[in-house]
Amino acid sequence: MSSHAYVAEIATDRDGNEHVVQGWQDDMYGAKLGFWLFMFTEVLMFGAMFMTLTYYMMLHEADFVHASASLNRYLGGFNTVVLLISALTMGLGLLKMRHGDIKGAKTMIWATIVLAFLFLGVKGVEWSLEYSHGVFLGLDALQPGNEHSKPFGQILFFGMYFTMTGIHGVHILGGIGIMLWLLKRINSGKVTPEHHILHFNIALYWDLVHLIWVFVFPFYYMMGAGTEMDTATLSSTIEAISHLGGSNEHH
Amino acid sequence: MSTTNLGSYKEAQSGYIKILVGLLVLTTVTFVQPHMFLTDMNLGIQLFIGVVKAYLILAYYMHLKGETQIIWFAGFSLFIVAVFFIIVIGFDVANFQYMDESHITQHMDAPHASHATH
Amino acid sequence: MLDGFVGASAATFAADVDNAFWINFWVSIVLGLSVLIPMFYFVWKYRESNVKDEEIENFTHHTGLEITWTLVPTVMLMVLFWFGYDSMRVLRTMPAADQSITIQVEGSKWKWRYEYPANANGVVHKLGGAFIKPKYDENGKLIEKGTMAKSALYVPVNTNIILEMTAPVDDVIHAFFVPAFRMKEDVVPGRVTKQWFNATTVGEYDVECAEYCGTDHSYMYSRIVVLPKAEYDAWFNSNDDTPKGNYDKSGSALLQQHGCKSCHATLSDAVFFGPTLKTRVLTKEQVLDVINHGQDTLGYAMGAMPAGLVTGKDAQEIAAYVAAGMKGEQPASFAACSSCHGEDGKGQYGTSPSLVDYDVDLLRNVLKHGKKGSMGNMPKFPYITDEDVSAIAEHLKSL
Amino acid sequence: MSKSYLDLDQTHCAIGHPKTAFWQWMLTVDHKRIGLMYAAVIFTFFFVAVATAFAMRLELFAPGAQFMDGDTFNQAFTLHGVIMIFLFIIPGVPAVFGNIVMPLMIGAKDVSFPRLNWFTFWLYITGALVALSSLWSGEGFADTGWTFYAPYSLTTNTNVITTLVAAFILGMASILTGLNFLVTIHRLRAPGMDFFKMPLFVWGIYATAWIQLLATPVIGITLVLAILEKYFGIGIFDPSKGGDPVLFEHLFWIYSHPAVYLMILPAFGIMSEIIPTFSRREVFGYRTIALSSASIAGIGYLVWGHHLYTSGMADTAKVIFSFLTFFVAIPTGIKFYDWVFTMYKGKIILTTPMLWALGTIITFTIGGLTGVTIAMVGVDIHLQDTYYTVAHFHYAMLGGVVFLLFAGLHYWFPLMFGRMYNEGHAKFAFYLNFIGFNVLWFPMFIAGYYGMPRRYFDYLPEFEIYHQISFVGAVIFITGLITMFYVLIRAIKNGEKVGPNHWNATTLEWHLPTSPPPLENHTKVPYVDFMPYEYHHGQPVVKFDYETMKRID
Ligand code: HEA
Ligand code: HEA
Ligand code: HEC
Ligand code: CUA
Ligand SMILES: [Cu+2]
Repeated sequence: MSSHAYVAEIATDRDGNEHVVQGWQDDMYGAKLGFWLFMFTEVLMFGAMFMTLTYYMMLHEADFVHASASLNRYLGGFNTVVLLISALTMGLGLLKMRHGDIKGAKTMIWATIVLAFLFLGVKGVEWSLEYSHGVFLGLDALQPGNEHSKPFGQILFFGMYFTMTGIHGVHILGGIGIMLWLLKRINSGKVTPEHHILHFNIALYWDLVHLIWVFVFPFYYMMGAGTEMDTATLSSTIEAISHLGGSNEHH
Repeated sequence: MSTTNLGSYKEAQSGYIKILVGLLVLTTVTFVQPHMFLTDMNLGIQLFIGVVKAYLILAYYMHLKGETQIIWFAGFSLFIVAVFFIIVIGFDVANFQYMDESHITQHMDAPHASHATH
Repeated sequence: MLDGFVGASAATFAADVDNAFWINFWVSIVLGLSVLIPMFYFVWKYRESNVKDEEIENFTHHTGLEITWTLVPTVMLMVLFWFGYDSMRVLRTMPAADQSITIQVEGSKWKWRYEYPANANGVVHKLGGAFIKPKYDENGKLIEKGTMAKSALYVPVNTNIILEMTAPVDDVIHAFFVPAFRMKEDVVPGRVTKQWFNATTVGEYDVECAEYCGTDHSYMYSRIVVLPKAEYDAWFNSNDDTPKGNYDKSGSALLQQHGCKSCHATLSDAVFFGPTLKTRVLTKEQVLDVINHGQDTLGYAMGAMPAGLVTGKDAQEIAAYVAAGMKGEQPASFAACSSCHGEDGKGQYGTSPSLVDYDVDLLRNVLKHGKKGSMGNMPKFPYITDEDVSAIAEHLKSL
Repeated sequence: MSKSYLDLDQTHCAIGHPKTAFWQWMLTVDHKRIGLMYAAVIFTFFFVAVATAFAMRLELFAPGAQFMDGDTFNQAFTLHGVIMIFLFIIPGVPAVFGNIVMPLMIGAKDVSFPRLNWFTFWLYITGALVALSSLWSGEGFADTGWTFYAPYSLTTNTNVITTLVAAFILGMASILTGLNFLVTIHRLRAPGMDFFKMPLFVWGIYATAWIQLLATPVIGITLVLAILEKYFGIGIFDPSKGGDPVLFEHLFWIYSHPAVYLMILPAFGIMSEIIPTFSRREVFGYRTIALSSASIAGIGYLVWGHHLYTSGMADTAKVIFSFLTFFVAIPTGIKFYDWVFTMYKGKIILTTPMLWALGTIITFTIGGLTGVTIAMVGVDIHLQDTYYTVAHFHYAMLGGVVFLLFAGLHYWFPLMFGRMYNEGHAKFAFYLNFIGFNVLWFPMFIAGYYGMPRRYFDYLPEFEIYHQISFVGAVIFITGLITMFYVLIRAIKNGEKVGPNHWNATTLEWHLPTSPPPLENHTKVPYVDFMPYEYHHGQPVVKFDYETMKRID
């Protein structure tokens, strides 16, 4: 089904006027529309999670602020910037593709992939910091009824935090996967400046992943900023990271 | 889509970079705000900044400007999400019954105290 | 219980609900017929043999008709909404607490418990328990009807009763449904929910669990017994457990009442939801787990059992021995255990547990705190008194 | 002889060009073939679920345990519910007829993403296999009921995770189907066919597709949250960690209520095709039928709380939900009146599909109006989780959706296979089904009002009589179903051969060059400058030359 061979059909009405028939082949706008519709489903998925979060925030506001204040805002902020830049590289890659600069496009995609890995790396550091603070899935702090148990609001906050950043992380991983696939398609000549809908949609996907982060970030990291409980400072962040490699002691 | 006017590469590139700068500035504001101004409506402001950023990304990075049909669809989807929020949060949680007696709404500051027992 | 369609008067608001239902019924009949009568009429009138092709007319719009069948049903529906709302308003508006009796209700897998406010003597009546299932012979013929025995919710007639309901947080959702009173509300772990009633007729009414809750959902019945005021007051201010003769306090009856038997076999080695209580049967894995990791959850005076007393082959041997009910040759390595659990492994004076039988300490602890284990969760029964625990333990020993 | 899509080599494949018929079916991207495969699989599952239902009916024949214990019964109704909902009725009409006839109706050669369609079908099969696999592993199939309420689903030992994963995969398949249809309807309509020239079935599919797209993700993520919670012990819905079980109920019904309209809207679409065809005249109120589909879908998003009247949700919210719920009944009512008035001054031809359609008007009226009963808060507090509700939804789903699915099966049968079944036998099967169905479910309204709770494996002796009548109904119904499928299956091979427009219908799927249709549908794409149901004196107005697809009337 080589789509290049496709020639649109013509339908003739009773007055003899001719109308081009849109076939499913070569329907760039259709492909784009389809992808947007797919992205709505992502928005609804995250929407439902944000709703869960808001629901519990209404019930445990103080705990949420408290828990948020203890997250590592500077790492989160750094990751925001990483994502912002990767959105730019992705966009420039698409621009280059559209203007026929395939080599440049590929470079940009690679740059995006590298940034994506950087994001995941920082996320990993963050999670291990939390682990070393005794706050992680399955650890006592997030289970009820023991001496390390956090209050309900915090258990819920951290539960949702690991869930949502985890699912977001899975999206980043998925993004890396489809970008590698895209590179393969470019190399084999299936994606070309004339025919780059795949590239276009993957760029959209990447922006969506970013878009979700734009809301994840304030909800988790910034809610507790500037309050009395706020303990996150740049210097303590640096200190914590430097400890990470050295020891695994809790607390 | 292949029919859209591409314009010059340079121009488009500088457009992208301008948006990036805008987004970076907004991110900075995010960090400064909690310590500087309107601190008592922190989350609201943060989310507002989020919305502005989202607008920039949608409109420019995701080329939504001028896509009337998709904008309508997107608006519809967001409306649905908003409805869920309004109903669940505004109608149900906001009127939570027997809140004080319920276990799940307890604010347990107690666990810190129970530290001592062990 | 089958307090039928008309004239229900078991509770003050039951008539409102029925009334709303009947209004709905007649409105539905009208609306339904407004569709079905024309349908049947047209099917008959315009049947194939009755219509020539030229007589067919394309009748596609009629503004008047369309407005009618939009507006008239809308109005009718709003009437229905109002009656639905109104009957709900009565049902859900709690009477003032000082003019009512507030009873705590706890629903848990598969029993209902009621706790009354303290009476003049400071006695707090605690009633309720599990439904005793009906018995059938091999042919499915009923031998014995299911019953609540003497445990029920006793209330005075013509009095507002508020039920403050919840379920233990590690339990699941149930619903307290009294068909004769037309009332129901879920009993949600972690939340408190309330409903109220005012029974107008002396009698007995069934309570059913109406939210699916697992194996014995269909046996999670209880009973509301509405008593004349004087009779109720006399009982309430006494120290008796129930107005109708007191509970049987034998171990076997207690096991029945607290619903132990819906999870545990007591006469056979069968494993239902939990292990059999006939003798203490520990699985090899359980024993090994305790040997390897120690244990300190059973509340014995000695405190924790240390981990890793024996290892490797010895541990395997001991585990096999204990799991087999300590019959046969005792392995030499059991010496490591005897110092605490006794030569025969039957424990020592309440300082350490028996590995073959149940004793009071083990029971007390398990009942107070529940038990999370390899099989599932044993719920806690914090309200069972020490006396009752001893009775149960005695009973288990005698099995 | 001309070739039809059923013949060897008459298909495009997702991968390569296989030679054997078997692989040509497995890899096919042709919408008609995919639809047929869905039909085969879906009806297989239907029979599994039906067999479980029958087992439950047998068990309920008398109080006490007959031949299964409580836990098995609990797994049985879960299996029944999960298969009926996720494997049968949600994919049902869209996946079968949405695939087979929707592209034909809008004059398209295929759906917008044929390969995605193929992938979706296999995703559906994967989900189904995952669901069934849990029957034979570990503690067996989930015993939670199809609603998976937390915290029960979080604590039970049965294979809930497998079932949740399966439901998630099936949800993905549903989303992708909806997405494919939305783009198809937006992009591939024949020139000239604007939205208000689309056949009403396409409108039904369109509204449904939006629900598939914008409600399914919510249940998807809810299931994922439950899986994560069960697997990692995260606190989300578990009250011992501060979670709120009522939130789970909200999230579940946010999807599952719109889902019931997702089931019924395409089925209503089938009704809107059959009634004008066999009244031999234009449909009454085309626009109101089309728009009421859209408004049912829209209002359907606002009313999920009517499943939570006794859940412990705030009383204020209960009242608001009750108020909103009544408004779905209005557009539904408009549709019903439109259908009935479509018969006015027509010529009613009582073919088998028409009988099924008319039968459905009766049964769904009962199903819908009893839905209105339980939409009244105060009354539903009494009726929620009783057999009244069970009877309501069987009247709506079985007496509404499934009956219309059967109607569609009879209606499009000659199109799909180019052959006709024996109408006399098929009508006999209809009467058996119709009578059996009503005997089976009507007594349950009464039992429910008297307080027979649902999901009870044993019951008080007072209810015995209702369950026994119901059993008799079930037996009649079985006989009807078996007869119906026997008649149809026999006709696939031996039925009398018929031409492309056996019913003298007007919509585009009947204007095909051959019967059954060829590989790429219409010879040429027609220009559509007419309404879908134009009849004049009982004859279709629009006629085509099937070679050039030019109008010749
Ligand atoms: C195909 C599926 C389907 C459909 C179409 C409907 C349609 C409706 N349903 Fe139903 N429902 C279910 C499937 C469906 N339902 C299921 C599966 C459950 C239970 C799930 C579970 O708990 O497991 C359920 C449960 C359910 C409940 C919760 C009961 C409880 O658990 O306590 C309620 C309450 O309001 C309800 C209401 C309605 C209403 C008002 C409609 C309306 O849309 C009906 C509209 C139709 C009509 C009104 C009839 C036709 C119109 C006329 C004849 C014209 C004249 C009439 C008027 C204008 C009023 N349904
Ligand atoms: C599309 C949806 C659909 C359909 C078509 C049906 C069809 C049927 N259902 Fe279904 N049902 C549900 C969806 C559906 N159901 C759902 C969602 C639930 C809720 C589950 C839950 O609580 O979680 C439910 C619950 C439910 C219950 C309540 C269980 C309970 O609460 O305790 C019962 C009880 O009788 C029942 C029975 C039936 C019967 C007899 C049929 C019949 O109408 C089916 C017709 C078939 C027959 C009567 C038998 C035919 C048999 C054969 C052709 C083969 C026989 C062969 C052998 C036995 C060897 N169903
Ligand atoms: C909801 C079901 C349920 C009920 C009701 C129940 N149990 Fe249990 N019980 C269990 C389960 C499950 C276990 C096993 C826990 C484990 O895996 O270790 C258990 C374990 C026990 C044990 C410990 C067994 C051992 O060898 O360690 C005792 C003793 C016990 N139950 C007694 C009782 C008594 C007495 C009652 C009634 C007052 C009762 N149970 C009611 C489910 C139940
Ligand atoms: Cu308790 Cu059902
Ligand atoms: Cu609903």
